[in-house]
Order: sequence, then C-alpha cells, then structure tokens
Amino acid sequence: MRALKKFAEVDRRYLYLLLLIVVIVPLVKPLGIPIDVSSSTMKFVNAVDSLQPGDRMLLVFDYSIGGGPDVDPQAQVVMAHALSKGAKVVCVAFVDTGLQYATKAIEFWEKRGKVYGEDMINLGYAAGAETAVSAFAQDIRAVFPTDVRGKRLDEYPIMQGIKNAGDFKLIAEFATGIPGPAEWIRQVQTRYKVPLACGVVAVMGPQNEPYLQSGQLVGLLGGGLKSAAEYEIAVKMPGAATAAMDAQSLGHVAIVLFVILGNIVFIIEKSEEKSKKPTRK
Amino acid sequence: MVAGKQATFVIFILFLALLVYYMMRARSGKLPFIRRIPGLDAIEEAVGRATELGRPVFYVPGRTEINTAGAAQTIAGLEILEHVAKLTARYDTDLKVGVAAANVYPVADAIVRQSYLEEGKPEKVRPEMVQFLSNEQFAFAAACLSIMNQDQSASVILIGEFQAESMMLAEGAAMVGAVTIAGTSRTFQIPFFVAACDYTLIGEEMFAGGAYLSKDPGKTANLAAQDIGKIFAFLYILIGSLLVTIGYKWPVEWLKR
Amino acid sequence: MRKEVPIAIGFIVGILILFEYFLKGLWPGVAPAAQTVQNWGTIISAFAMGLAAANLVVIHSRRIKQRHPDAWMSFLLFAGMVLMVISGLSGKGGERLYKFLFDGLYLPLGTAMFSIMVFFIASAARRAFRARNIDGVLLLVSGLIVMMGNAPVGKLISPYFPVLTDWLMKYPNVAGNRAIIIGAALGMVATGFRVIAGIDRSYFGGE
Amino acid sequence: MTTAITWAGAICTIAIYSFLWKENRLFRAFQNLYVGLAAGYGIILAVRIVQRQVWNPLTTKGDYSVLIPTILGILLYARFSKKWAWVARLPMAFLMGIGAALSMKAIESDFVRQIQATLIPWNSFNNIIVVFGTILSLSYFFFTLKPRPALDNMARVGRWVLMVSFGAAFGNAVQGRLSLLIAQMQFMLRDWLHLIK
Repeated sequence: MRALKKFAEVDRRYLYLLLLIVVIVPLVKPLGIPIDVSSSTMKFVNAVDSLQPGDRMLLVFDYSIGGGPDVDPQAQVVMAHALSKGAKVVCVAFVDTGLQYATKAIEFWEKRGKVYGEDMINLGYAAGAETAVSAFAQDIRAVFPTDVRGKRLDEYPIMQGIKNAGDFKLIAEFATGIPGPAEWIRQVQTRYKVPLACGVVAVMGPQNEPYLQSGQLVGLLGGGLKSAAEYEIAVKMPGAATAAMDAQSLGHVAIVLFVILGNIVFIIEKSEEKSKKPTRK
Repeated sequence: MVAGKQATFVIFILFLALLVYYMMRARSGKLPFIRRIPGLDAIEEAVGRATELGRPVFYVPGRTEINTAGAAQTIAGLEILEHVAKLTARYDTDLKVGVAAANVYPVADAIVRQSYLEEGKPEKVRPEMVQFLSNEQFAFAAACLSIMNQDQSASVILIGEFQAESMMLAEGAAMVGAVTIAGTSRTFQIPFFVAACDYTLIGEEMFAGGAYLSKDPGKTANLAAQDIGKIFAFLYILIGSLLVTIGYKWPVEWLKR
Repeated sequence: MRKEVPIAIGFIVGILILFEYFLKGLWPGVAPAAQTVQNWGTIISAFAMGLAAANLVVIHSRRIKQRHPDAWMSFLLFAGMVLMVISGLSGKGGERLYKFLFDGLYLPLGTAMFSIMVFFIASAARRAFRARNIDGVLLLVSGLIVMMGNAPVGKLISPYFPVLTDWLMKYPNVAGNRAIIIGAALGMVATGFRVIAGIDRSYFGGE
Repeated sequence: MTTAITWAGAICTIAIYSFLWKENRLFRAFQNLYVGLAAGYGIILAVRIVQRQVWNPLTTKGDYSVLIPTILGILLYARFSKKWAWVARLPMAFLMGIGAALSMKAIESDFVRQIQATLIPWNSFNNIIVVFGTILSLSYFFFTLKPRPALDNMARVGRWVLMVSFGAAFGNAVQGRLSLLIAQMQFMLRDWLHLIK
C-alpha cells in the first residue's frame, strides 16, 4: 500500500516528462489509429459542400498565435474545400494575429494558381473586436476602404455586389476567444440571417454546442485539431492534422492515468484515516 | 422596432423596470434575503490568510477591455476588487493587481487608490500595486506566473472574463500554495476553475459579488430582480416546452417576434 | 459636475447603442451614430495603450533604481519594447529586424507558453479529479469518459466512449451551460444598467 | 534569416519549458522580454489605429469629428495631475458606457434565444435531459429565495448537472491543449532538429 501511494504521489515533473515522451514518440513513429467523423463536423462539411461555383464565402481568421495550432488546420482545410468547389473566399481578421494566418493562406493558394482578387481576397485586420465586427457587417467598405494590398475594394471582381455581411452565402469563422461565435451570432447572424459556421479550439466547443442545436450555427468544428483531422478525412484531403492524431491518443491515455494516480492516493489516504480512527478512541 | 427583437425588447424593458422597482424598494429599507455564497465568504478568509503569512494577495480582474461586450464581467471583477482593496488597506496587507487590458488599467488603479483613501491609508498606495502587465494573452499569463512565484502570493483571486490562460493562472497559483478564488461567466473556463481552485464563482455568482460584499442596497436589489428573471426563464421553459409538447407553437413564435 | 458629467456621458453613449440595437427603425440616423461612437471607443482605447506602457516604464524604472536583483531583466523588457516599436514603425528599413522579433521571438514565446498549458491540466487532473463526494464523482466520471471518447484510441478500447462523449457534450453539457448563460445574461444586464444609469459611481474614484 | 528565426524560436521554447522544472531566471528573463515585445506590438497597433482612424480622415477628408475621441483619449493622461485628475473620468465613462451597453445586448443572444432553444417537446429522453437539466441548473442560481427543502433539492440536482457538464468540458479541453503541445513539438522536431518530415 505505502509503496503504491508513494508511486502515485510521484513528483509532478516525472508526469510531465512522461507526457512529453508519449507525445514525441508517435510523432517520430506514427501508429496509425483510425479516425471517425462526428456529426457536427459533417454539418460543416455539408454547408461548404452546398456552395455553388461563384458563391462568395467569408473566411474569418479570429485567432491568436496561441490558438493557431488548434484552429489554423481547420481554416486551411475549409478554405481548400471551398476553393475546390469553385467558391470564392473573402478573408478577414478581427484578431490582430489572425492577419498573419490569412496572409499565409493567401500566399499558399497564390502559389497554387488561384488568382488574388478573383478567387480570393484578403481585406485585412480591423481593431475593436465586437465593435469592429458589427461595423463590418453593416458596411464592409466603411471598415475596409481598401484591401491589405492597398487597392479599393471595388477594383476587385470578387467584391462586386458585396456590401454588407448579408451578401455572403456562408460565413466561416475561426476563433480562439473574442470575437468568437457568440459575438458573430450577436452582431451578424441574428441581424443578417447569413448561414454561420464556426471552428473553435476544443475548450470552446462545448460552450458553442447550444448555438449549433438552436440553429444559430449551421456547422461547428468544436474539437480543435481533431475536428480538422475529421474534416480532412471527410473531404479526402489528409494533412497535418491527421498526422498528429496518434500523439493525441497517447496523450489522452497519459492524462487518464494521472487522474487514476490521484484517486489511488485519495483512496489509500481515506482507508488509512479509517483504520486510524478506532485507535484514537 | 426591429423585427425579431420585439419580444426581446419587451422582456428587456420589463427586466429594467424590475431592477428599478427593487432598487426603489431597497431605498425604503426593504432588503432581500441573500443566501450564502461560499466563494464570496472565502474572500475575507483569503485576505486574512495573506495578512497572517505576511505575503501579498494577487488579484486579476479578468482580461477583457472595458468597451467590449465582456465589460460587465470586468466590472464585476472591479467591484470585488474594490472590496478586496479595502480589506488589504484595513489589514495592511500587500496587494498586487495584474491588469491585461490597457483601458482597464486606469479604472483599476483609480479603484485601488479610492479604496485606500476611504480606509484612511492613501500613503500606502504604491505604483506596483496596480500593474499593467500585458495585453498579449500569454505574456500576461507568464508575467502573472512570475509575480506569483516571486511574491509567493498567499492568496490569488481571479474574477472577470478569462480565456485560455485561466488554467495556467489557477494551477500556477495552486503550485505556489496560494488559496485560490476564481469566478467567470465564460462558460468554457469555469470547469478549469472548478477543478483547480479552492473556491469558484460560477457565472452569475460573480455578478452577485458586488452586492453580496458591499451590502449596497442598490446592488442587493438587483439580485432580487435577477431572481425574478430566472424564475421567469424557469417557468417559461417549463410551461413553454410542455405547450410545445402538446402541439402549441406560440411560446416559441412569440419569442421570435 | 465631477460626477454628473461622466455619468451623463456614459448614459448617452449607452442609450445610443441600445437604441440602435432595438429601435433603429425609429430613427435611421442612429446606426451610423452608434457606429461612430464605437469607433471613437477604439480610438480612446488606443490612447489608453500609451498609459499602460507608461505604467510598465514607471514600474521597471523603479526596479532598476532600487537595484533589484532582476533589474537587468527590466533592461531586456525595455529593449524588446523599443526595438519592436522602432522596427515596426520604420517601414522598409526595419523590416528584417521586425520579422526576426515577431517570428523569431514574439510568436514562439506565445505558442510555447500556450503549449505548456497541457502540463498544468495534467497536474490539476491528478490533484482535483478525486472522488471525494457525489460532485467529485460526477466530475471525474464525465471527465474520464470524454477524455477517452475524444482520443481516437478510446474507440478501440470501447465503441461506447465516443457515443457517450457525444451524448454528454450534446445534452447534459448543453443543459448546464445554458443555465449558466441564462443566469449570467441577467447579471450582465443588471451590471450594465447600473453603469449606464450612473448608480455605481465608485469607478470614477469618488469626489 | 530562416535559420536564425528557427533557432530563436527553439531557444524561446526551451526557456519557457524550463518553468515546468522550476520557476527560474531564464524563464523570468524571457518573460520580461516577451512582455516588452508585446507592449511594443501593442503600441504599434495603437499608433496604426490613430493613423488610420484619426490622422487619415483628418488630413484627407477634413473630418474634424475625430478630434473628439482624440481629445478624450488625451484626457486619460489628466490622471497624472492632482488638480485635473477627475477629467480622466470622462473618457473612462465613455468607454464604460459602450461596454455596458454591449454587455446588455446579452439579453437577446444569451437570455431570450437560449430560452427559445430550450422550448423543445418532451418526446425523447435527451430532450427531457436538456429541458429539466437547464431549469434545475438554473435553480442553483437563485440567490434571494429563502431555503426550502424542495428548492434545495432542485438546486442540488442542478449542481450535479453542472458538475457533469464541467467534467465533460474539462475532458474535452485536454484534446485542444494536447494539440498545442503537439504543434510545438512538431516545430522542435521538424523545423529545428529535422527529426521528422
């Protein structure tokens, strides 16, 4: 018993080390555990699937550097999917660092033959979080008179006939905090009734589940990297997210193990207390 | 009137009317009963502990700016800060406040100064007490970890709107052995606080904080009005969903008007 | 005067935004007005950043003056701040330095900090997820199910893990969150009302 | 340049990870650097806002209205003067007015719409869980009702629902946080050490 307790109470640094190892090993040597696609991911896939060639989709990069690893793979695969449907993608950011990701995505697709200003455009970043989202939804040109490359929006064919948020066929918003789904629902979806689909870091998934059920969201990638992997599988475009899934599995097992260790300590302490009590009398 | 918002507007106005009604009632001396909220009771204890140990209290009023929709949470955090600052002033305990939003900094600073002034100890205020740390999420979190470790904070109180850094602040505080009290309405951060903190103010409990601690009649009255609002929600959901079950759709349709 | 004017400003600004939200049909000019006011908020906040930076400078200058053992780190802080500003605002000339500071330091520091979060979760998991009472058991059981259900490996152990996870996230979790959201909404409205109506004056530092 | 950036990133990662062993000076040094960089970045963004939203409208369109927020913004600095400190309350009140009003919009998305979404028929076990789970959890938040056995029991069951939902959300978070560790390790192993492709 005492040995077991000592083992379970091991210094947290050893647990850290174990966690680090179980993440690194499968990255170097993948195991290939299979992945299933969830229904909320499928809803998102279907929303993008229903876009017709020429439809305009708004892609919102509302994510921070820290949340990027979780959400960026989602945005990447959704953009790839939309472009493969012949839809046109308008990129915008309301979190400053989101602009870096938008720029990277645009550069990536320019190298692959998509035309800037026709197939896609990068409007830039607007400060002011929810306020800016609200202003943007009302009148896009008031917030972005020009795109990031400094030309007036009317000079681009992709922006023809797009005045406010209601002119998009779909809004795909990727967020790690504020503004996020709640702000977009409040400022945009409730007012303009555009289909809104969101991708968020895993912690934000459950909180936004009610919005999916109430129909305020038409799709939700609520599981971070895992949702991205599911999306990649569903549209048959395997990428970085799929590769990381084994490390995910082992990491989870490690944390479950830590919870069990904690309970072993607890149970032993409790039984020790019980056995002590009679002697006190 | 904007279509789709008519019912909301009616509910909004009725709720404001309730707030005013209860406030007037409170002015005439009729204060509502308030149940115990352990997380808020613990605040005094937390300051007491810091006093005994001679180590500082570290306070974070969330990370959200004051001109955004998260402002109400920041304000709730600032209201509780006011109370904490008065306690630390009274007991001559060291207080540190970490601020993440540039436009919250002057407000937090003013509140701490005012609290010390009201306790008759304006000379105890030092610039280090209210620090703007960083508006970048994890620079802020890292700075908080450093402060907690350097000061060996005895008590850490986190009340306001938090995002992903919540876990780091809460567990970081536990690692230095601090008593931790946390509250937020950001639903996906509450579980971390529940798991890692000694006391957690869940959602609306943080908004009750200002009233509960200050015993201010106006604020206390708000709680009574809020309860009426919740009873309305409770009954509307219960009866409305029952009506929907037996085929009447108007409870839903009315809200959509 | 010192109290009334600030309260009046807060009141007018707040009412304008709420009017636009609920009643904009009554006065078409309100939408741009509400928008302008919010844009002004962004501009004022930009000035607050200067104030915040000044606070950093004051605190770290004091640290240097007091010859704190970590004073050299304050120099590091100043260096980071000054170099970032100069290279960021100097356009072409500072482009390379800015790129290095941003991509080489700022970005990785952020991702590294965020990525150590899982270790904090791990230690909290061992410390807090204990079956002390009914509350603890419920927290523990639903937490373990979701952890197993979320990892692709969970499905190999039992096909029920993902199914149960999905159920927990869609129903009990929705119920719990919804109650918190509904309650908190009332708290937000009440708090907002107190500010706009000028009932709470403490923020303005008394007389 | 790319190599320098990668190496700097790796060193930053090691410095931050050293905290896990023990809070130490290397961590603190990089933390200070990080705060400095972030403040610098914040200043850049603030300057750009002033450029774009004040300077440009003023100089190109002759829009003098932007002077109002500019003056309000400058008034924030009045707090450094003992005599004029109170005028700093004007911009603060302006900002708080905006924040308070925006918060109050929660009445729609977070109150009415959430109630509306819960009006579902009691025709399945799952729907019943949602309806009763919600109202029981709601009863946990009654503050001013005198304790009664029935109410206490409802609040207790409500608390259980909340605990289940917290456990689930915590468990769900593990996944996202692991992704971040994985991404950082991918950077270290791929970009820095070239151990994986």
